Amino acid sequence: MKKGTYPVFLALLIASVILAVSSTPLAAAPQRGGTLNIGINTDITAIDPHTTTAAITASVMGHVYERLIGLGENLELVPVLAERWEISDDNLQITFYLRKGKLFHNGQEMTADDVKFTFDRIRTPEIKFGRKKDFADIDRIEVVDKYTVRFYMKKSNLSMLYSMAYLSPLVAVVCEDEVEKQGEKMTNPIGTGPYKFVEWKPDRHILLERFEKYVPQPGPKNGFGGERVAYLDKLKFIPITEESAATMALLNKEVDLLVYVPFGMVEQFKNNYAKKGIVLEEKTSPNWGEIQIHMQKPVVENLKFRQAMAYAIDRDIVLQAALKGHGTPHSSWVARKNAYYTPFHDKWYEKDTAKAKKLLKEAGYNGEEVNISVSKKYPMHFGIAVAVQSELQAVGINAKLKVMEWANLIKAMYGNDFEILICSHTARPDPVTAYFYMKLNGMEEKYPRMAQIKEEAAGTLDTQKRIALFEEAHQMCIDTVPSYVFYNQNIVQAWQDNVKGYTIWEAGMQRYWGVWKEK
Amino acid sequence: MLNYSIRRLLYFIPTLFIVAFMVFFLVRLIPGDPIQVMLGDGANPETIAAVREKMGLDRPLPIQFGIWLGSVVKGDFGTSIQTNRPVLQSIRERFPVTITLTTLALLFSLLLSIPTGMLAAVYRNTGKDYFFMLLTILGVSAPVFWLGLLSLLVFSVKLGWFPSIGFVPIWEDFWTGLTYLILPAVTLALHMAAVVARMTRSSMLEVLRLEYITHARAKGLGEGKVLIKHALKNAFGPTLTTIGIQYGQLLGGAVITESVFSLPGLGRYVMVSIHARDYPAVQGCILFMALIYVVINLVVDLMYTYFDPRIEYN
Amino acid sequence: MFMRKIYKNKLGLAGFIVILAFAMLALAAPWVSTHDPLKADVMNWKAPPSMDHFFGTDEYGRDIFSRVIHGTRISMYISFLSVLIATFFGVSIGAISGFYGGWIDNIIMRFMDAVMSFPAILLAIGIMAVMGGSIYNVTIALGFVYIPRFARIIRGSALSLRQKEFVEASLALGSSDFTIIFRHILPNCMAPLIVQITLSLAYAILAETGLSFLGLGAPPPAPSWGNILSDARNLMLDAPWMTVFPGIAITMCVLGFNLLGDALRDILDPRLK
Amino acid sequence: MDNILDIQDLHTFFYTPEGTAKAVNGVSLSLKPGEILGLVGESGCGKSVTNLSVLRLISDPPGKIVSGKISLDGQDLLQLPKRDMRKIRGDRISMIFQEPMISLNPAYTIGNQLMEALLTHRKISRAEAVNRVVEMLQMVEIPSAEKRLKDYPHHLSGGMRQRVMIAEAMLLRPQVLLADEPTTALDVTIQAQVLELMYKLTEEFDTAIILVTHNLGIVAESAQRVAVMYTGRVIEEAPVKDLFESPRHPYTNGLLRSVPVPDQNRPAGREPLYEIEGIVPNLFDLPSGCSFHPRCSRIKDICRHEQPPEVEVGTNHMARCWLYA
Repeated sequence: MKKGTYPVFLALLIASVILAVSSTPLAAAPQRGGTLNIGINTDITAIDPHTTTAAITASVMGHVYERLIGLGENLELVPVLAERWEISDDNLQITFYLRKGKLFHNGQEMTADDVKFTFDRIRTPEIKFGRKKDFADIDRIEVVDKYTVRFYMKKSNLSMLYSMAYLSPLVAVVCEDEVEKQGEKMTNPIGTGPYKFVEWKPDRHILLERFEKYVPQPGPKNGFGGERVAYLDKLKFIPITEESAATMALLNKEVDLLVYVPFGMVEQFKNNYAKKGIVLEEKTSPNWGEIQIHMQKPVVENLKFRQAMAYAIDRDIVLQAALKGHGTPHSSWVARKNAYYTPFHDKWYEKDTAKAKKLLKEAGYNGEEVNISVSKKYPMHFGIAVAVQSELQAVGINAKLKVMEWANLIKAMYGNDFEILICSHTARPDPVTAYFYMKLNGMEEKYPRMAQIKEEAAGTLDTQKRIALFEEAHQMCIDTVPSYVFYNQNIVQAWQDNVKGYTIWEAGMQRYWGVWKEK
Repeated sequence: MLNYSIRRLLYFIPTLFIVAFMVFFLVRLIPGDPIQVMLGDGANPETIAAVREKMGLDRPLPIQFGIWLGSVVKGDFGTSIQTNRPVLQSIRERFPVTITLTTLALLFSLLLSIPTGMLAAVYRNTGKDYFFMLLTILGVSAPVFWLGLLSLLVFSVKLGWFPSIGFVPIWEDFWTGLTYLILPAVTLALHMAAVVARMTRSSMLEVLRLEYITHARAKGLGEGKVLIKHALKNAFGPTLTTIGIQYGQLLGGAVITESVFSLPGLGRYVMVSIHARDYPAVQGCILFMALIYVVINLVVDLMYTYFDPRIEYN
Repeated sequence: MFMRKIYKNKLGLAGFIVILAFAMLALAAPWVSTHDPLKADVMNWKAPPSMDHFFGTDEYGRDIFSRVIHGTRISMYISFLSVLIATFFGVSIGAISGFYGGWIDNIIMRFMDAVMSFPAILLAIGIMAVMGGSIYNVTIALGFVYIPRFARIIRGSALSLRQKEFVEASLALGSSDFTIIFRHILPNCMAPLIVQITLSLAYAILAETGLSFLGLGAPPPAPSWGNILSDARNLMLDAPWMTVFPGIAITMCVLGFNLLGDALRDILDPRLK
Repeated sequence: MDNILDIQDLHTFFYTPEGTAKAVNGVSLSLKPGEILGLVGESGCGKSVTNLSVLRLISDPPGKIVSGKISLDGQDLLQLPKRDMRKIRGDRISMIFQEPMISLNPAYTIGNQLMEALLTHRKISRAEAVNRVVEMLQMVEIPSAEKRLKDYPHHLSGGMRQRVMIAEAMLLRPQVLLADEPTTALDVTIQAQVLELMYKLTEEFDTAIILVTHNLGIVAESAQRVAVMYTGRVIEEAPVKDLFESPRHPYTNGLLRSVPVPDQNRPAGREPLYEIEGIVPNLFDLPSGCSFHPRCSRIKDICRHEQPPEVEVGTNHMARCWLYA
C-alpha cells in the first residue's frame, strides 16, 4: 500500500466502525435463544486456562471464567469479580473487594478463599502457568473476610495488575472445591462466567451453554467489564485449520461467524460475499509485527549496520507483504491504542536508500551473510520476511531467509540463536511486558538503562511518569535499533447478517455476550 | 489357524520393539523444547526446569525410553504435555474417526478399483482398458490436499451436496455422519484405488491365462461367474497384500485429509502434537498408528489364506 | 524392440513424452522462465494471468509461471535423487539380505519391517521434523522411507535366484559374492526394479507436496511445486490461477510417471506376456 | 451311424504383432458316437487348438476361428449364439486338460468345482448334486469320496486330480469328450489306470472321444481311428491298425519309426532310433507347398510349390501327399 491509499483505507475503516456502532442501536430488541456456530482457526489447547498461553483458549474460556480485574475497551483496568481495589501508599498491599453473590456454575458462591486459591495455584511449580514471573513478587495472600482478599508484595510491582487482567493466559478465578475434587487433570471447568462448559471434543468443537443464574454486573459493556448478557443458548466453537475451508463453511452457512478472515480474502468478501449476506468488519488492533535484531551477533551488532537496515526498509512494502495492507504503520512497542501512547512513538526512520548505503560503507560491511529467522506458522511473519529480505537486498545486504518450524524459532528466540528474527505480539496493555523482549536480543545487556526503565515503570501506575519512561524507551530504540516495529495489525472478522450485536474488540478477544441471532 | 495367528503375533513382537525404539528416538531427536513452546513468552528458566523435572524430561534418554516402554506395555501412553490429558484418552477419542475415515476410504477404493481393474484386464490393450486405467491413474496423480479443496469447492460450496466442515460420528447418526465423511473418504480413496486397480488388473491378467480359467469356461459357466468366482478370487491374493500395504498410505493420507476436511482424527492430532513438540502425544500416536498398520497387515495375512488355501500353516 | 513396445503402448508413450518434456523444462528452466522466481513485487500481488505473467502472480507478486518452471527443477531433483538413494540402499540391503540369508537376513528384514510399519508420509514427517526443512533433507527423508520397498523386491528375487543352477555354478567356479550379486542377481530383478523406480518417482513428487502442505517440506521461498501449491491454497477462492497452474503441472508430471510405470510393468513383467 | 461330431475345413488363426499364426489350417475330422479318435502330432501342430475351437474357447483377441463348420449332432456350433454355446460346454461336450495340477482352481474345494457344471446345466438340488458327485468319484475309484469333496486340489496327488477331472468331465454324460493329453503329466503306472477308466466310462455312456496326444503307444492301444496333424493340417487319417501297419505319409512314417518298440530285442549294436530331420517350421512362416517338404526324405519337385491334395490311399485311409496323387 502506497502512502496515498492509506487515508482512503482509514476512511473505510472509520466507516466500517461507524456502521458497526450505528447498526447496534437501530436493530430490533435482542432475541434470546439459538446456537452460534463460531469458526475458529485453531483448537483450544487445554481446558484448564491456567496451563496454557494460547490466545484461543483464553478467548473461549473467557466466557466460562472471569478474572478478578479485566481490561476495558481501551485496555484500561476495569473491575470484574473484584468490585474495586485499593493500593497502599507503598504499593506493597493490594486489597480486592469482591462482588457479592457471584455464583460458580456448580452453584457455589465465589469467595475470597477461591481468589486466594487461584493465585496460590498459579504460583505453585506443579501448575504449568506461563507467566509465573509476573506474580513472583507476591509475598503472601490473606483472606481478610469472605469478600475481601489482600495481596502482600515483596516489592512494588503494579504491572502485576495488568498481568491479572491480561488477555492470555487467562488468570481465571477457579472454584477451590471443584479443582480439589477434579484434581490436576481438570475435566469440567467450573467458572463464574455467563456461559458454562458443556463439552470439548478436541478438533471437533467446544460447546458452551448459557448459565442461567448469571447476574450481569451493572454498566455498559466495556471490554471484559460492564454488562454481560448471554442471549444465545449455546456457543459452539468449531476449529477449522484450512483457511479456504473456513471461508467455504461461512459461505455454506455452516458457521455463523468466522474469527479469522485471511487478509488476502478481504476484497473478495467486500465485493462478492457481502451480496450473500456476509458482514465483514475490520479494526486496527494493538497487535504488532516486528523484527528483532540481535545486538551481540556478528555484523548486526554494529549500530551503523542496524541503522542502515532501518533506512533500507519501506514499511509500506512490509505492511503489504505481511497483511496485504490491512494494518496501520507504527514504529513503537507502545501500540497506538495503548493508554501510554503519545505521538512521540511515531518517530522513526524514513526509507533512504542513499543513507543506508552510506551507513553500510561506514560500518565496513562486506557482503557477509545475514540470516533472517522466520517460521511459516503465521503467514504474516513470512510476508515480513519476504519484504524485509527484498528491501535489504536492494541496498546490498546479503540477507538470507532461514525458515524453520515454530518450535525451533521459539527455541532460537529464547536461546540467543538468531541475527534477525521475525515475530509478532498480541496487545500488551502494559508496555513493560512489551519491552520484555529487549532481554532476548541482548539490548538490556548492552544498554542496562532499558532494564531500569522497565523496573521503574513496573513500580508505578502514575500515567505521566509512565508516559515519560516509555518515551525514553522509544528514544533508546530509535538510537540503538534493537528492533524494527512495522505496523499495528488489523483484525478482520466476518459473520452472517442475522448475527447481531457482535463487534470486534481490538484487543483480539472474542466476546459473545450481548450477541444474538435474529430469527 | 489359531496357532498360526499366535505365531504371526509373536513374530511381530521384535518388529514392534524396533518400531517403538524408532518412534521414541526419532521424536526425541526433534529439535525444540516442548515446555518452551507451551509456556511461551513469560516462562522463566526455573519454571521450565520445574516442569521438565515433573515430566521426567530431565532424565537420561535410555531411562526415559525404558519407563515409557514399560508403561506403554501396560497400556499407559503418558500424559500430553500440552493438554494435560492422558494420551490414550485422546487416542481413544480420535482413533474411531480415523478408522471410520480410512475404512470408508478402503471400501470406496475397492468399489472403484476392483471392477475397473477387472474390466481393464478383460479388455486388455483396448480403448476401454486405457480409459479405465487413465481414470484411476488420474486420481493418484493429483496432490491429495488440492483434490480435497477442489472437491469441497465443487461438491460442498457450488453444489451444496455435502457439508464442508465438521464431523458427526456415524455410530451416533449414521446417515448424517456419512455425509460428513463421503468427500474426505473419496478423496483419500482415489489414491489407493489407482494402485489397487493396477494390481487387480495385472494379477487378473496373470490369472486369466491360466488353464483353470479355460477349464471353468469349458464347463459352460457364464463369463461373469468365470471372472468373479474363478479369476477374481485367485487374483485377489496379491491384490490383498497390496491393500494391506496401501492401508499405510491411507493412514498417512489421513494426516492431510483430516486437516483439509476439519476431521478430529489421529492424523490431525499427530501434526498438532509434532508442532507443539508434545513428545508423549507424538510417540503415542505414531506408535498407535504403526500398531494399527501392523494389525491390519496381520489380518490381511490371515485373510490371504481364504483366497489362497494352498498356504499351509505348519 | 523395447522402444517399439513402448511405442505400441499409447499411454506409456504419452507418459514418456510428458516426462521427457518436464525433464527438458527442468534443464532449461533459467532460459524458459520469464522472471526471477524469487523476486517479490509485493505491490503487484494476485495479478491474474497476462502476457507479462503467463500464470499470474502470487501473494507476494512473484511470477507463478517462472516459479512453476523452476519448481520443475526442484521437484525433479527431489524425486530423482530420493529414488536414487532408495534404489541404491534398497538394492544393496535387499541383495545382501537375500543372498546371505540366515540371521543377517533376519535382522535386516525385521528392521525393514519396522520401517515399513510406519505409514510412509508419517515417517517422512518425523524425519523432516528431526532434520529441519531443506531440499536436501526432503530428499533424504523420502529416500529413506522408500528403501524397504526396493529391499523387498530385490531380496525376494535374490532368495529365489540363490537356489538357481547358474548361481550355484558360478559359486562353484569361485566367483566372488559381489560378482554374483551384480552379474546374476541384479539383472534378473531389473523388470520389477524399473517399475518400482518409475512409480516411486511419482510418489516422491506427491510426497513432497504433502510435506509442504504440512509445513515440513522444502523451506520457502524455494519454488518447489509443493510450496507453490500449498502457499496458494488459502487464496484459491479468490485467485484460482494460483493453484490451478501448479496443480496441473504436478498432476501432469505424476501422471506421466505413472503411465510410464504402468506401461513398463506391462512390457517388462514376464508373467504378463 | 451318423457322426456325432463333424469338423469341416476348420481354420483357426492367431493374429499377433509378429504376424498371423495359422494354427489350424483346414482341418476336417468326424467322430461317431462311442468312437475314440486319436489326434497325434508334435507340439504346436494344432491339436489342442482344434479341441479348443470345438468348444469355441479360443481367446479373441488374438485368436479367431476364421472359417469352417463344426456340427454337433447336425447343429453348427459356430453359428450358435454365445448363450446356447455355453449350454453345450460341459454338458454335451466336455474337456479334460493336460495338467491336472493347473487345471483345477486352487481356491475352491474339489466338491465345489465338481458340482459347478452340474448345478449350471441341470436343475437339481445341492443334495442330489452331492450324491451324483460322490457316485461319480466312486466310479473313478477315488477312495473315501465323500471326504475328498472338502479337499482342495493341492491336497490330492496328480493321479487323483486327473481322476477328479475325468469324473467331472463324465458327470453330465457328454456326447463328446475332448481329452487333451490326459495322461502326459502322470506316472506311467497311473497313466494306464486313468486311461482304463476313461474307456470304461465311454463304453458305459457311449461318449465319443477325441484323444489328443503325442504318445503313439496310447493311441495304438485305445483309439479306433487316428488322425496325424502337422502344421495345422491333418496329413493322414486311418483306422488305427492300418496306420500303424502301413503308414503312408512320410511324416507318419517318421513318427512311428521314432518310437522305441520294446519287443524288438536287439541287445548290442542296435540301430539308433529314427529321427526326423529338421525342426517343426515356424507357424508364422510356413514353407511353400507341402509344409513338410524341407524335412521330407522322399521329396518331389511339386512338393515345394503346391499343396498336396487329400488322397484316398486305402479303405477309410486318407493321406495328404504328392506321393499318392
